[in-house]
Amino acid sequence: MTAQARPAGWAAWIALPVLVAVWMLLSHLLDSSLLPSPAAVLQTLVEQASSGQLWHHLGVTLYRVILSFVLAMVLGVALGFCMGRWATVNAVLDPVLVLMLNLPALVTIILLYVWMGLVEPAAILAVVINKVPNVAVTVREGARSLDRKLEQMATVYRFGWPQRLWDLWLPQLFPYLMASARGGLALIWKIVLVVELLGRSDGIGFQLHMAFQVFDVSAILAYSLAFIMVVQLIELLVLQPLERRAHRWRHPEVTHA
Amino acid sequence: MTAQARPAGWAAWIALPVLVAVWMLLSHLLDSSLLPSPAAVLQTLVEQASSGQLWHHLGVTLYRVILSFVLAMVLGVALGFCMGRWATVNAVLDPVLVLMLNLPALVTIILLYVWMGLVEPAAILAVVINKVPNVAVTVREGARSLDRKLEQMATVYRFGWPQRLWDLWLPQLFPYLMASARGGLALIWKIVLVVELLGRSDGIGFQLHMAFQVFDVSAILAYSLAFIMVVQLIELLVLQPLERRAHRWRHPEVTHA
Amino acid sequence: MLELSFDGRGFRQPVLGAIHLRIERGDRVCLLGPSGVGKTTLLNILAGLDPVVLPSAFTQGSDLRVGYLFQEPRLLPWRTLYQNLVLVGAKREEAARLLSQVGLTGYGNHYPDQLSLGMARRAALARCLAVAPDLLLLDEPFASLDAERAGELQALITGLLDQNPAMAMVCVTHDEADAASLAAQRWWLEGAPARLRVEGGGESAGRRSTAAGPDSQNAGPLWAEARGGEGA
Amino acid sequence: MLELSFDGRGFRQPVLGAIHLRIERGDRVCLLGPSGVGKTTLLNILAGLDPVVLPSAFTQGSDLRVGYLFQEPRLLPWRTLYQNLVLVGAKREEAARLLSQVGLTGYGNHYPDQLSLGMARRAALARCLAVAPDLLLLDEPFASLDAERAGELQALITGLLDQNPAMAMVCVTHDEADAASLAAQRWWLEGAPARLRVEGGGESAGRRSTAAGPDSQNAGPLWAEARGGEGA
Amino acid sequence: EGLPTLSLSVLQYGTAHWELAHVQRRGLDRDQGFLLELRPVANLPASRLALTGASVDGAVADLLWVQSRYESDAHLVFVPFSTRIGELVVAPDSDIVGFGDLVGKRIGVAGGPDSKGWILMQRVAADQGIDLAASNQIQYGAPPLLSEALKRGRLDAVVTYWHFAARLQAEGAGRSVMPLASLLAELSLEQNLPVLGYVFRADWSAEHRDLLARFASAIRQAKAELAADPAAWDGVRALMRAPDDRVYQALRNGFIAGTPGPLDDRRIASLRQLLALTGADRERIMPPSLFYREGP
Ligand SMILES: Nc1ncnc2c1ncn2[C@@H]1O[C@H](COP(=O)(O)OP(=O)(O)OP(=O)(O)O)[C@@H](O)[C@H]1O
Ligand SMILES: Nc1ncnc2c1ncn2[C@@H]1O[C@H](COP(=O)(O)OP(=O)(O)OP(=O)(O)O)[C@@H](O)[C@H]1O
Ligand SMILES: [Mg+2]
Ligand SMILES: [Mg+2]
Repeated sequence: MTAQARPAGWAAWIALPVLVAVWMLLSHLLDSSLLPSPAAVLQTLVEQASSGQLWHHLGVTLYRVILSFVLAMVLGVALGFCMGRWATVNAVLDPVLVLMLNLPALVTIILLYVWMGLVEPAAILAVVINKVPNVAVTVREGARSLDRKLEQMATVYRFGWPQRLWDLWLPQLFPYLMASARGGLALIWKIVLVVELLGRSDGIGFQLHMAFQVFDVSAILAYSLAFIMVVQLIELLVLQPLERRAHRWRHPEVTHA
Repeated sequence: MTAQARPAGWAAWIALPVLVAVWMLLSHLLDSSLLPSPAAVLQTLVEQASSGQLWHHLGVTLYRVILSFVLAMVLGVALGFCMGRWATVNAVLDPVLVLMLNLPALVTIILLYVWMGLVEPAAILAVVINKVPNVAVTVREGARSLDRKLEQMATVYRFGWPQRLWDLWLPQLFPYLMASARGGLALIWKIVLVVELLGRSDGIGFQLHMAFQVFDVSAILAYSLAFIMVVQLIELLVLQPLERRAHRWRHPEVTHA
Repeated sequence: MLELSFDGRGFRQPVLGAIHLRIERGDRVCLLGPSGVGKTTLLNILAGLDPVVLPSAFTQGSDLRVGYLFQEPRLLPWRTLYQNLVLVGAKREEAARLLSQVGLTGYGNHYPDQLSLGMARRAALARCLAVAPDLLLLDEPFASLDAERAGELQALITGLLDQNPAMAMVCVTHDEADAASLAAQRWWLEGAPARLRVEGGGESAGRRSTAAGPDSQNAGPLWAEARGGEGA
Repeated sequence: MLELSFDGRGFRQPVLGAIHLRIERGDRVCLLGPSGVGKTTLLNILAGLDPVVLPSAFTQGSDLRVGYLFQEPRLLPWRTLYQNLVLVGAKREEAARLLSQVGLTGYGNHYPDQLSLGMARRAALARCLAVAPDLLLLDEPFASLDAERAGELQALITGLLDQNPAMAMVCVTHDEADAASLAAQRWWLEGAPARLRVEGGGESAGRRSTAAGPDSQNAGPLWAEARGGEGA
Repeated sequence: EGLPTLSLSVLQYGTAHWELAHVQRRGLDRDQGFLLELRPVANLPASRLALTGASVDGAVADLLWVQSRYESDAHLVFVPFSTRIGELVVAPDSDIVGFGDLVGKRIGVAGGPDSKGWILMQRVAADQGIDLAASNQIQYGAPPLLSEALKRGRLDAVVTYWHFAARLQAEGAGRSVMPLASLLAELSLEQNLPVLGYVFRADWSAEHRDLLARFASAIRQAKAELAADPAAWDGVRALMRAPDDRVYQALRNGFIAGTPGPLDDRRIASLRQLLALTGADRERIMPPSLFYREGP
């Protein structure tokens, strides 16, 4: 029923090749510049990479994504945790959270650009403001679901703050943190795109916009894929190992001989 | 420590008035058309409402938001659940999920509009495609954290599918569903804005961007707030009562005399 | 009615050795053994829950209706006691009757977290009886209960078994007295990997404690059969 | 060393009535009563965990070092047994020693989910002893254990209490024999709302079972005191 | 009632909407025997998307974009709309009077690096030995944000669309250094080249020559009426979003000043040369047949 056994190694290599094949076929059938073939996109990618353009813009975007990701996660987790844990804090802040959550990125970005000028801090701040409520909403649910019996145990055994944080709360919040990290990375990168589009002169968002001006779909896809590959790398090298480590206690018996 | 007692009724009425007061003060100090006073925004709101404009655009946007929300939740929950439950499904689909998750909304929207034309289904589909991976990522974490002991119990007592769904899984997934519903509504509305911006001739996104072209901040805020008020209503009338109902079992003893 | 043959391979740590056992209708077995030897593991296998033991290990009986009292209550915390019982197929009145039989009159609308552990275990016992099982698996049914309450429940179970001669039971207990009054058969689990030793006999627990009903092979619902017998 | 005065108000359903009790250093108390009467509730109050009982109800002793064996193991499932013990302040060698004393030699690197319930409860007992408590609260320490293992643990606890005459203990049990061998005092909880009846005395359980050490009022770590006495 | 329709996507507050609205209000389209159907969109990309996705017959676009579409094999027919390229605007009290003063200054560019005005400016500056892009701090951004930045002294000069420039000037927040169209002279091209136009898919216009001609004459008539009669603007004023009369005047005059003359061989040649100068592939410049001419 619940086949939680470790999946075979080949499993990860099915979907993408299939996708690429479908894409190939479609682009062959349509034969339009609006759906370039994988080969064409790859070529654009290689061109941009060897001209150094790609690295420059990718670097700038990554820098913005990572900086705002870290800021947003820290603030969002703190906020969400407090709101989930203390009903009064939640009651006070909830209307603001709903407000911030649903304030269009466009609005924050415009207002910040106008007030602070078209500067880097405005860009970063706009992204952070857009992302924090999302993290908070997810983590709040986690904080609400914390196990009260373990909490009592921790009180009796006088767990200090670091122990509560690290040994009691973190493992329970872990799935929520993973969900917001994954969703968050994606969201932040999308907001960074808008930010770059409206008021920055570099970064992938800027390039995408340029490509969009002339409907250069192949460049659009190339730049998007470049970033997605980076995220896929983060997924494989950071998130999944982290997840395996953190889930070790869950199904320790399944690796039977 | 964990003050999970019901918060006082006044708690919800602190933050917003404070926020409005700060806004008033700021707009008074800055005295710029770029930060109109609350009164000015309210006036715009009233004007737009009485001219019927607001209702028309709000209605159209709401329709799009709700339709795509329902579609995206259904698909996303199904996908996320399967991926969380069966490691092999996850291994196969994970690369695609990462791809979809990080594909910029702009790309999907442009491609769909170009292929399908500027029609309503293209708009809805674009939003759904953008949102499904987010829901899936969150629900997957929930499905991974399902209690195996209760699962065994359900197997022994031969729970049927509806019972498993409704009585076993739904309550466990509930916090994840709430997190993705809240974050999801916000995200969808933001994507709908972009969708409307790029290819529709009505809706709040269309209005917002038109206001942006002429830098009518007061209209931008008025339209944003109109939608946020709707979400706040949904929050108060649907989500929070639902939450209270679903959480009833959690702390049944706290209402002491 | 149930026959299992399992060579003990598959466990990461060898919990159980090779096991061959047979349970007939009407068998009343007490399973004894030190803490951590594998009693719960064996019950899980009998209930068909162990992923290591393939269904093919069951020569018979993998489709029995099982009532399993787990070692922990395993009630659905988000459902009231009534709802928990109704979920496994009990009628509302039946649920109320069962709850009062285990001493929980008036607690039907409580959530499991509002109960003491002993009360939750009794509610779980009520659920286990609600399914009209062919095979009753009880993992320490009287733990966390005072002597008086334990005696009542023991009488309840004995009464039920006597009413339904075709119902089989395997009950884990650490109490010699319980074992003596509940069951005719004793199985001992000992050693690591654990071996099953049947008190006074070979590997199979084939002798029944109470002579009863026709030995029809898995035919028809045993509970209904027994009910019919009761009315006659 | 601990004195509690609580008028029973605040519970949604009146679980406990008014309660006045005093525990002195070295007191050994067995708490008895039917399932669901409020034994666990009382232990929670003594451990300072009940939100209904204000700290002001404690005339003394709200800052005692408590070792509480909960009715369920309550180990952190994502930490190994070693880690669980180290978290409450035990040294690694001490953790290993305690685990072997409760019969879990070699299980230090296991996660709680890899244990049987009886084993997990023993691990929880080890944790409870690891904190060198002033007040030991045990909620059915021998449930889910075979007689032999239960005897061993009982000897372990008795030995520990004898070594530390200033340590107080309140132990919930349903077993008369356990009660007889572990404790001098007996508290009965009865009725709804439950009242505390002290066997052979008034409302206070003030008499100590073993004459020991000076009756210093909450002064200094009791455990250390006892250690010193042991060495002398 | 059987009239053929011609659908156009148009920016709600774009300048083309002014004359198109006039056409509709006066019924010039019916007079010409067709129905004009407008599809308002919120911004330029949306308009381009509408055309590319064939949701409308035509849209307003600039010549460079039409050329870039041509290079990727999407052929569009170009019907002149306006000669306005954009303006270089500085703060009212700025001492910038020409290219030479721009060196080392903070410049905002509306639209991005491929904005045609900016490309022309760089081109002309390069002829004078000035590398604008290298010696300046360039900030690309949305035009309203740039206007704001100029007002707040965060930029020294902006290269922006003419109607944003007109607003800035009318509000007293900016001073136009030069209309960028004047740069055409520096490059020895014809003056008043129409760089903005209504564009239609070539295959569509091949099938609808007649409709296109009717559309062109309706537009011509609208322009003439708007130029001749200030009262004709009353119906358009709501679309102009002019806060006061000064801005209104400035916008009106700016619009009329941008009226292009009809295309002939020389002007088409000039336009193609302009494309070449702005970096288009010389081998693949739009053929003259894609430029719409009046008459038979
Ligand atoms: N999930 C698991 N992974 C690995 N080993 C396990 C797991 N569950 C149980 N075991 C091991 O199997 C053995 C038997 O466990 P089981 O729960 O069957 O014991 P038990 O006889 O029921 O003990 P108790 O009387 O304490 O309940 C134990 O030694 C335990 O360490
Ligand atoms: N969270 C709760 N909310 C409401 N009532 C509760 C809650 N927890 C316990 N009770 C009630 O308090 C009473 C005493 O519970 P308690 O757990 O103290 O019993 P106990 O004496 O420890 O029983 P057992 O021997 O079964 O463990 C029970 O009747 C129970 O219904
Ligand atoms: Mg067991
Ligand atoms: Mg209890």
